[in-house]
Amino acid sequence: MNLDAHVVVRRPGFDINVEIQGQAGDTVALLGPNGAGKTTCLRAVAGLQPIDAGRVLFGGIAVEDPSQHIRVPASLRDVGLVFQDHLLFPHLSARDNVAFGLRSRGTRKQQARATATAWLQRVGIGDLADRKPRNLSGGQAQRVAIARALVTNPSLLLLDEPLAALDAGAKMTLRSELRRHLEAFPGVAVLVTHDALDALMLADTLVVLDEGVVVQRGTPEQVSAHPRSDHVARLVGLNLVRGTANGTVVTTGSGVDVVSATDSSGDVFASFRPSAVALDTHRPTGSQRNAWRTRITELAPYGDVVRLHLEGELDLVADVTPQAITSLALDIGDPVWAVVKATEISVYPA
Amino acid sequence: MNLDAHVVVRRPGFDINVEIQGQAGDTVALLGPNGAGKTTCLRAVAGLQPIDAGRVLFGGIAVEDPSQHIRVPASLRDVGLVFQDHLLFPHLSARDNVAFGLRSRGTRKQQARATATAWLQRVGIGDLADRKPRNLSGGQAQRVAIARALVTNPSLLLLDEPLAALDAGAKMTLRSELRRHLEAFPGVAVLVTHDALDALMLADTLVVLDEGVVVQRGTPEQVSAHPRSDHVARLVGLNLVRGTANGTVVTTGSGVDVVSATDSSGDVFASFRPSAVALDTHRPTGSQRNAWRTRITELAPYGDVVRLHLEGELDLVADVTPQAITSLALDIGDPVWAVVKATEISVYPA
Amino acid sequence: MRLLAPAALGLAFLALPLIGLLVRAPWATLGDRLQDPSVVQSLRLSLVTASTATIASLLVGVPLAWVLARTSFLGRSFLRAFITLPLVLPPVVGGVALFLSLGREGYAGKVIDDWFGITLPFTTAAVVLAQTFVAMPFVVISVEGALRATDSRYDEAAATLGASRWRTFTRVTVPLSLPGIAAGAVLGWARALGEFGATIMFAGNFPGKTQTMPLKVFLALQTDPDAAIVLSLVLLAVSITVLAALRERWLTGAGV
Amino acid sequence: MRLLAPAALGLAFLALPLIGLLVRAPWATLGDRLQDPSVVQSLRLSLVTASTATIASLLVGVPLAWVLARTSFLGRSFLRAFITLPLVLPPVVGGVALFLSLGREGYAGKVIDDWFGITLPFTTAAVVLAQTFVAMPFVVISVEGALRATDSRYDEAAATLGASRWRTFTRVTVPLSLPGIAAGAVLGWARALGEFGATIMFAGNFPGKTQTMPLKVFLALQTDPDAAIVLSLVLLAVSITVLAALRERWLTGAGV
Amino acid sequence: DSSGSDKSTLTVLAASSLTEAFTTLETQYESDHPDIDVVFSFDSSATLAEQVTQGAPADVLATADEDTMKTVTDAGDAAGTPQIFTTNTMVIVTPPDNPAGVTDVSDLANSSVKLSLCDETAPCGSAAKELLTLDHVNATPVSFEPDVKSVLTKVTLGEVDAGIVYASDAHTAGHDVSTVQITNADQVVNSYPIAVLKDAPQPAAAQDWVDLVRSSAGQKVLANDGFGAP
Ligand SMILES: Nc1ncnc2c1ncn2[C@@H]1O[C@H](COP(=O)(O)OP(=O)(O)OP(=O)(O)O)[C@@H](O)[C@H]1O
Ligand SMILES: Nc1ncnc2c1ncn2[C@@H]1O[C@H](COP(=O)(O)OP(=O)(O)OP(=O)(O)O)[C@@H](O)[C@H]1O
Ligand SMILES: [Mg+2]
Ligand SMILES: [Mg+2]
Repeated sequence: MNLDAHVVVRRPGFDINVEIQGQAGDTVALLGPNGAGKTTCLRAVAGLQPIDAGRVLFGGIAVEDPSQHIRVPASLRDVGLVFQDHLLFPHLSARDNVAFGLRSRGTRKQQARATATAWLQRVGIGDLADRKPRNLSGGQAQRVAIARALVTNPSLLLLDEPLAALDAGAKMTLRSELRRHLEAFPGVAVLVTHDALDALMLADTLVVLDEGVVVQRGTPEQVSAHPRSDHVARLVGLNLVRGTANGTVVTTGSGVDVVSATDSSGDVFASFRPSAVALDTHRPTGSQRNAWRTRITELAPYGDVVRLHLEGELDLVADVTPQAITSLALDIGDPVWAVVKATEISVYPA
Repeated sequence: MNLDAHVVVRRPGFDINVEIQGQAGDTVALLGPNGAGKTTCLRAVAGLQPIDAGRVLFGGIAVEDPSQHIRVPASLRDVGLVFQDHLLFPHLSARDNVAFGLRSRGTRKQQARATATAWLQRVGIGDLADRKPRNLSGGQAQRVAIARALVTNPSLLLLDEPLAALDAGAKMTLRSELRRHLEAFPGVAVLVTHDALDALMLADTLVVLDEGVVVQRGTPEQVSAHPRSDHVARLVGLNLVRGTANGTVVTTGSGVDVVSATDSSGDVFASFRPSAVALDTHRPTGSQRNAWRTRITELAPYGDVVRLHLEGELDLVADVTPQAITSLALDIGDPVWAVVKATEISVYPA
Repeated sequence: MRLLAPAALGLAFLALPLIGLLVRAPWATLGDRLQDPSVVQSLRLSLVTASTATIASLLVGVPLAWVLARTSFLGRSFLRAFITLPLVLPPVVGGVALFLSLGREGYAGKVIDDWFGITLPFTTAAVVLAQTFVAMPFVVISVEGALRATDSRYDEAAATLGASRWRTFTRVTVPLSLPGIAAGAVLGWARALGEFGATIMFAGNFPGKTQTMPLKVFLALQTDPDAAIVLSLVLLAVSITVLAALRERWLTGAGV
Repeated sequence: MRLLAPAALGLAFLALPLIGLLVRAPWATLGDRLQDPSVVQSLRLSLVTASTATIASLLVGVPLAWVLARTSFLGRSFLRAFITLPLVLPPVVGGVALFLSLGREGYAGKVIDDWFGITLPFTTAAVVLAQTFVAMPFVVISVEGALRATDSRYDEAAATLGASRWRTFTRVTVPLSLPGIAAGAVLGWARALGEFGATIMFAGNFPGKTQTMPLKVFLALQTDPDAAIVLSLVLLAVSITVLAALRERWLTGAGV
Repeated sequence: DSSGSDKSTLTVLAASSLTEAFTTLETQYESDHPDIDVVFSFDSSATLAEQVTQGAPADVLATADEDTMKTVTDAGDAAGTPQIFTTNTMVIVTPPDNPAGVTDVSDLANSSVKLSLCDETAPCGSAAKELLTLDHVNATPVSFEPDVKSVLTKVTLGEVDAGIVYASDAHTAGHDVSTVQITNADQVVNSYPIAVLKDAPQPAAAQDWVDLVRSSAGQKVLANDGFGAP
């Protein structure tokens, strides 16, 4: 079943106006900063939020179209929705929460409870099946919510930050579990996440929202290689600047030059990896290099490297070796030159 | 004000028994898998969850001690708590939610609302001050919750996954904001998080829980260099195996050998970075190397590299260059040899 | 303290008159009363009719409350106010109103008589009808309050799981507002048990058939006020026993 | 449909008798009644006393409901059942009970008389007391139901923000259960407005001082049933107007 | 219990002041008519009249005044003309210790005497008013009660100092009240009519009941309860 949704919802101050398409079997990741309208889109597709304009087609058939006064109620849309705040039924045990959708769709009680128990096992909390939600931890509740949405095999899956409350291990396991499920899944899944890894590992298409509109759309590779918004750049861990190109020089709005190795012109983005940033306490002399005056605002070990946030002519994230920090005796608040080779800078039209 | 808490809470199936100490000015990060007991500890310290044994001292004075029947109610403990599910008052605007604590502590209405507005601005949602919580997005609600807990300057801050619902940018900004706040903060902060960066950037001490007990305790550097649980290893992005050392060889429970460059003996952990893992389709011949037979279960681009999950003789995470994937023509499901130099393996007693 | 003081005051105010009754009651005669088969008969009739009326009120009242709480239409607030009218109506006039509608000569009663050959007034069914008429508003209004106080987002969650409105209602909405429904049922039951004016008018005062305890108390009051007090206390004792036993079970059974 | 059908049935059942009254009412005389100053006087007295009784019931009843809903102690379920007793007590016996406690000869009334020189019976205050006695249980029980249905974790959140129990109660608990409190207030008000038996016993029937509308209706019923119906309808009309205007504002004002 | 299937039922609607007298007569009637079970519904006369016009399945109606009976005869629901079977006169009752020292009807004019009267809409009220006018007493009560039992209860509880009630009520109350006779009481007599109803299921048995009540045996029982001769 394909999904073709054009969601228009008027909010005080701004409108949400988003098109989401997905072919049968696709997983679409909906990315964007807080308040961009991701949850609203999911709710509209699920039938919980009436749209003011646009339309929602499931498999080519309109389930909602204000211009024709069509509005199929949520209970008939055959969707599975993981709510951002779970919304587990407080009066039902974990098992009965999961079995609820099956029972609603006519499965016998015994069968429904058995399937529910199996799903709870799949998400790693088989032993908590009899617990009421208020006796579950945050992450345990989220797993129940995931199981509850998946168990009915709906033709459309809507997942609102389904892994946010999980611990690192569970996140990995459930991400794999989800991927396996989504690969075999004949419908369309729409996944909202703030975690790059979720999006990159699970999605076929990324749709990036900001303030209610789509600012970028593409495959994970395209989007992560050429982010077109700060949000995505931060998500995939790249530094992003926007400016006007003139040959190899990109000039930002505040007049700072970024030199790349390739020619371009007009409005462009320039991006580079944090690990491409080197630091120096004195202005470097090599002419082929970018060097910006900054100050360290954050500094913390991160895996093999030390991650720094720099503010100044440009605001950057830099990953350097612990040795570099030690030898330069750097600490938070220190001024520092951020140095990037021109060949590390990737420039593409805005 | 120092914190010295020994929390014992009996739960069906297992007991939570955790000691948390913090000197004035410290930030303690509480880590651990879902259901480990992190939220329970915070609730106990805040006075929302009666402890069955142990005691809680604030600045050396018992606020709870079942053996002496002491139990100071939550409202008199002067704590600030960010709930895992926010718990914003649904009938109050964002501003009034934030002002609530100030008003409770006697601030005048005008003053309280002004301070609240300022705090909402600090967390980036100054324009949403008049909104009711149900009209806020998940991330916006979380920011209100953070502002609400911080605004009263409590002598003890308890933060339960305060950044989980935030987008990448807001996470960065608020992490810095929090760090600045915590640095100037005279009390003790206890932070629960599933995000390594939060813990590493904000905390002075990490306390790692599992099934209700402390499994590791130390500075961020110690813990991230020598993780003693799968959870922490995954969190800080290391591969971890446990086994018995005999000279340079560590033998795991399932009989797989891990060879390091240093001698040790007895029960040990061995850890290595994902980027230290190289892949090969044939068994490598060099004698100094570790080589394990595995299968690829996950594969996704991640920043500069491609991240793979491998399962087999050992379960590993590997980060390799996209070129390596292309040249070996690897895909999910393919068998592959995971190769790690002995010098990359760090061994320390369990 | 600021909460306990008014609570204590309220309790004292309710307790004072009841203590007055207890003090005055001629306890010596209590044994005789309890042996009197006509007292037992009235008590049984009261319990049966009040419980039937409560069940009837719940069956139609809870859906009505749901309509008020969860749908929105023009005139809803008027409808809600309309539902409270039986509370305001002096019960005797309520009895007259029941005659005018469901009596032998009433516009609906005539139809029922013609079609089914049933005349309602002066029967045990009439007692139940009169009690339902006065008790249902309590059920509707307090259940509506409870429904409004519960989070309607759980209804949304149920809808996305494919639950029909009916299933959502029975499996989610009702269980979540069970404390409120229980409160409504208690109010309705107690009101039905104490119902006097509409019953004596519409159902008459026939022992064994329509003479509930309050009617018996009324009758006793004519001749022997002390007996009336004892009978009232018997009614109170039975009521308190039933409610104390029942209520906690419901409430704790809800498990929310 | 499965929800709407019983709701419609319930509504029909409530509407039938009221329609009966409307049909029977001698509308021609309505104008005269409304001009009758004694009717206006009774109506005003009814509204004032019922509203006062409702406020009094809320002031002490809501804290009492809080105690029942949020604290736990031995005998709580007994206490709750006890609070419903004034509903079960035949109102006339309720009036007697008020005499026995707060009357001139009552055990508490004597004390009040000795200390303050106040005798309560046959005063407007007695009307309010009688109405409060019958209305408060509605407030307590339905508010308790609403309190139980609201999430007590918000109380916890308030506590961590340093709010005292009182502040938590007034700023969090009460606003969150406002629909239930409103429902309780409506029930209490309507019950107080319709109160007859306890009032006539404890406060007597004196025009302008204690003669509320239900008393006027009851007296009219003795001689002129049609007049009684018209007066009842006047009472109903006033009640429906007040409730329809008030209730929606409260409910939507809560904004939860 | 007594409503065995082989017995037929005689339904008597009676003013509540007749409760004791009629219940006493029931025994006698049932021993005379072993096949009949007498069932009473006692209530205020106005309620009973309304019930009869609404088709209550009853055989006999006895009210405490002629006006309410008239509404029934006017509606054509009585068989034949109602018969007056007893009367009642008014007396003053006070609490047993007579705290206000009421010894004569003229004492009721004293504003320190708390007085309770029936409302004019009730038969006892109109009678009391007539009597007070006759005796030139200008009394202001604290309350106008809807029925005589309300007056009596307030007196027995000591909440008022005096009340005007029927002699039969004073008799029923016994030692809970002291009685003071009223001047000219015999001038204002309240008559109790009784009638067989038009739709009576048991017209013959009903007539027997009426006859019993009006018989000397019946009158004796009524007199025992403080009622007067018709
Ligand atoms: N019921 C509502 N009424 C008015 N505005 C709303 C309502 N719900 C959400 N909003 C606003 O609409 C915008 C989009 O909200 P939405 O919940 O869709 O954001 P989101 O992308 O899911 O954000 P997050 O990542 O924080 O969950 C936000 O600015 C929010 O404040
Ligand atoms: N009220 C309760 N009654 C019984 N068990 C509970 C209750 N609340 C939590 N638990 C259990 O106690 C354990 C600890 O829960 P807690 O909420 O402290 O976990 P957590 O470490 O915060 O996990 P998460 O990361 O998922 O939030 C869990 O196994 C949970 O199921
Ligand atoms: Mg959202
Ligand atoms: Mg938790």
